[in-house]
Amino acid sequence: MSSKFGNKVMTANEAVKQFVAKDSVVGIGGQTTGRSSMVLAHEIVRQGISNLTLVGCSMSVSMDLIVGAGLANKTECGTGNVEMFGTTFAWRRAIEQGKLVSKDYSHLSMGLRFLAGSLGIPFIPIKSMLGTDLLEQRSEKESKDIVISEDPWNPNTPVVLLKALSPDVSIIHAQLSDETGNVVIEGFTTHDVEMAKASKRVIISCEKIIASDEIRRRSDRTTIPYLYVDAVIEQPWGAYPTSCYRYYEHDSAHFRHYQSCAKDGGNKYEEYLNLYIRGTRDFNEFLSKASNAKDLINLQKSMQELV
Amino acid sequence: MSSKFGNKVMTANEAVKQFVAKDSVVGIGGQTTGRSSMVLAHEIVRQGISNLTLVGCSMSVSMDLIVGAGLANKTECGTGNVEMFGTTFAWRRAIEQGKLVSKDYSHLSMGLRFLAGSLGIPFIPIKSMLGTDLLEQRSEKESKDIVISEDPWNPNTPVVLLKALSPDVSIIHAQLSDETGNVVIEGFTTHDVEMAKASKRVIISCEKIIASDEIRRRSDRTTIPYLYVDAVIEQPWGAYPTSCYRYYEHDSAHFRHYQSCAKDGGNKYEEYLNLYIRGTRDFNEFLSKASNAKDLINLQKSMQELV
Amino acid sequence: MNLFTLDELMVIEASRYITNGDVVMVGTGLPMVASLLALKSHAPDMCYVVETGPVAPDVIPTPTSVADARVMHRSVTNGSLIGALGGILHRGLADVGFIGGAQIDQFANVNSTVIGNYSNPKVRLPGSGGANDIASHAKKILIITRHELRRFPLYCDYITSPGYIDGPEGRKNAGIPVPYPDIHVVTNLSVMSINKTSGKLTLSKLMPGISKETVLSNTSFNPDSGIPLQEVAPASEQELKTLRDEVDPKGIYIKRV
Amino acid sequence: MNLFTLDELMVIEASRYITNGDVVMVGTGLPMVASLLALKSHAPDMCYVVETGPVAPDVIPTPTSVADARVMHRSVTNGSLIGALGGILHRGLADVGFIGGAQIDQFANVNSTVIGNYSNPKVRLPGSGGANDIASHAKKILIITRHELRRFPLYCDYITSPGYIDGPEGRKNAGIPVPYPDIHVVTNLSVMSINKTSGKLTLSKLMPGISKETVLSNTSFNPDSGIPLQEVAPASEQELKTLRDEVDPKGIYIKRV
Repeated sequence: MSSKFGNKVMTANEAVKQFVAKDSVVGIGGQTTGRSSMVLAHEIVRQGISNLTLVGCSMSVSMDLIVGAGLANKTECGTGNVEMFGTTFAWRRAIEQGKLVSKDYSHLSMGLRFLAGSLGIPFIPIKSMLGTDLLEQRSEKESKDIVISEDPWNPNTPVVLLKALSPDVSIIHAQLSDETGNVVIEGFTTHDVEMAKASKRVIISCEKIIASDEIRRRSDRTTIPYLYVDAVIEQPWGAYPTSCYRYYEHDSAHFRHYQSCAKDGGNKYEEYLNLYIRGTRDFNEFLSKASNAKDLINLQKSMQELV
Repeated sequence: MSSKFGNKVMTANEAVKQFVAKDSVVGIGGQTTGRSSMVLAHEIVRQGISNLTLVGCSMSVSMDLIVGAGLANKTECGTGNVEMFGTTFAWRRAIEQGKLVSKDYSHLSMGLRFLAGSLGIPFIPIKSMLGTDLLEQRSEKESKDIVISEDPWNPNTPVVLLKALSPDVSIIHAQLSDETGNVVIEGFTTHDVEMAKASKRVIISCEKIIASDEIRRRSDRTTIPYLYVDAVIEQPWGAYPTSCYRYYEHDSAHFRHYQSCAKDGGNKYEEYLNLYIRGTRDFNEFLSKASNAKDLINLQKSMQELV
Repeated sequence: MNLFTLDELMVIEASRYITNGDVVMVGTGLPMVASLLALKSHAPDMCYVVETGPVAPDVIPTPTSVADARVMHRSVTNGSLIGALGGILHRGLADVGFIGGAQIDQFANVNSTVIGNYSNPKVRLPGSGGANDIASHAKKILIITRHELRRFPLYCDYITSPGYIDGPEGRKNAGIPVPYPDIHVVTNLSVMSINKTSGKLTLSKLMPGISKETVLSNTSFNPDSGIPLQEVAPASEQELKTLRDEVDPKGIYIKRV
Repeated sequence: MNLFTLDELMVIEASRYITNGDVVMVGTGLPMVASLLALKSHAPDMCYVVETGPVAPDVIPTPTSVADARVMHRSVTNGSLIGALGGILHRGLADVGFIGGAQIDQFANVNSTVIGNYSNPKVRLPGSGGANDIASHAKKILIITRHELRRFPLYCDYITSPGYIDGPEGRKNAGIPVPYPDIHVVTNLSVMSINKTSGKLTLSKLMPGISKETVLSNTSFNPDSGIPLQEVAPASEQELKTLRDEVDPKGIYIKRV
């Protein structure tokens, strides 16, 4: 991270080029149908940055795309899930085919690993996962980030110790940021704040860049202070087809389209990647291929009715 | 805590009677000159509830009054401190005279003990206090809430384990609350949110009770949700003579008066307690003895110039 | 008598296990439907908690996920995952938690991770999500699922979320903070509940018109304790109306008759 | 040459150890004055962090405590103690931290807890506060204090905040995350800095007009390394003006000439 009050605004292309290296551990923000940084996930696919480990809680299509493009060889998460729209099919297939190592945790376990990272403490205890195969039946290929220990104040009482997790870089979508990286996430934050603070680098995509003066006038809204942030990308609709609270609903039609390609895999999935990502210059071009003004306005209207 | 959406509004007298028992561990909110729940500290003194253990981070006059009145036999904190106005003299004298056991921690240690309590995890590691007498030279009368252990992922690397701390009841002053106990703390929160969530009972004093509808319309402001709160006391100026961000500045004159009584101790201190607390029916009567409309308005004006 | 499907009665029956004032950890899908039904009928002071963070929202029907703005509507806070799963659930404040999974075994252990071998899976499932946390820390665990033989094996291929593990003291021996929770599995054929003496799921109610034999032939283990069985109370007019008009008006989760 | 007191030069000199862009953990008192001076002169992009929570405020002179609204003015967040001392300091992001205390010994260990015996104190002091955390985790530690014999004993009665403990490897052996920090003690007589070879405080600068003998006679240990000593650069007009007009205009912390 950078401690400087500098202007960190750049394009997604520049940010990914500068901060996402081959072999990185990449933190994935958002959950299921909400507030995933699709613009940054697309850019990772576009640049073909490989051998990634993707970490998060409930990882959605942003993770699935990177896995589907063959760029990840490990995930650590609680679930791959798009709820109403099914599981994350590229991820599922990669695991079933032995192409991806999945380190399985409960959601709180992942959340606490990030919390520990954000506080600079080496590990953190939890009382979840006890008695289950989340502790017993773990992949042999993985590093051992879980230890079963004893509560020093309650002898013979087992407690699970989780190793802190500090991603090399996290990609997070937010509603607002100023150009130095003071970030405002509105609505649920899931694990994003702790993950950002735990990360060595943070790239923020946001709907809108606001003046630092606006941050300072209403500082109770700031969820991630600039200290943790390295790059700020202004990308309206940057979470599409997932939703962005107060801005737009998720796009069910595009979700279903993606899911049908991901479920089928093979050529159909490659066509999706080629048409929408590899074949587009940037996220705006993707948006114009994937949707149209009328439908986007409807997604905005639909959100306005809910907040 | 109560999980019900009931109306929890009551007087300070009722709340302390109902929720602060003899021998309790009492969590003290606020820091130094800011946002201490003086109304609730006064009421504990007025009701003479004894054998208390007071816990917090930087504990100020709210703690000092309870110690000075002879009602506490133990404190656990980072410091007793009123900064510009000196130390907490009644506390200092009680320790020097062997009447009070002080368990000394660093501030972050106390904060993390509350955090652990708030998450229901039995302990939490920290890398502070290593190599110092905060670990070595501890009182023999105290329970052992610190263990020096080893980082399982870095053999031979020492790490301090802190036992979670869950006060029996915490007293916290806030700007706003609805009647069910959805609390809005404005400005710095210090350890108050984690301590509240760790506590078995929480009493909130606040400047103003607002409608639940207002909480729900701007829920990004809520710092403590109602689940953790048992009683809500509306007491304007309830933090006086400490400050309440956006409402009023601390009162230097009354601070100096209190500190001179506390420093002298003996009769002069007893007179303070008798005049302002034991001899008053409630906090409003204290306010009318301790200040006047003109000075209070000036403290409000002074704050308005700062926010 | 009101006309209703067993799918409808399944969620209605599940909602009856929620008491007013309960703090309820809810994910998405049928648990959301059952919780909303309780909230909008007999448990108006229920506290609906979503793992993404929101606490006590006035949920707008019908959310499609835990990230949906409909579960943030007029919440008292929108919070964080650690606030919800840590500060409320792990902290011991959750009265009820819903989980789901592909397999539920005789001890009410749940598998939502893998069919087949973990290292060489036949079908990879989504994984725990918050389910393991909920099953470890909620005082009462509710499971809603369609009653099919493959869903009720003797043993799970993989235990994602703990039931009673291997017997009445299984959770206690493993060090799980809530050693003896109530567990109810509500299906379209029956209700099975944990018998705390055996640590096993035991048939307690049958859905109207369903025979014990039908349940047993769709269950790999034997949940029959031999005691006489109640019938699940039929859906009341109010329950049906609330479910159909207020909770799932578009029939997204429960198909109409 | 500008007229200034050594008390003024003491905070001015301390401010010079702050580099633009540094994240600085600041309490109250003289450290606040030195930090504000740096912020308002050569380090406008310094990030001022207060242990109560506030990050990067436009501090209004002159705050009286870490709870003062003046340290929350136009901050980027007002945060929490855990956010500041945990998420920034313990996380390893603090470049500079200020601490203070009643005793500073030859290894730069600091005592702010007790004079005399811990269990039977002669004078009880306020305690660590955030000082132990700051001394354990900041990359550079600054101490501002008046130079009096009783403040510089050979050994502290009680070590509240770690210097180099007992020698060059003292911190490393104890497991402190920052094993070899810079430490500077700025007084009205001199600057003493940690010599990383000996792990001891060593005299590096003298205040204008102060002799080495004056320093040595006010210090219980011997900080003299025998190398020639620089003189602390005098206060510039700009530094004095900023200190007097913008940082402490009412002379609350530093008395006027």
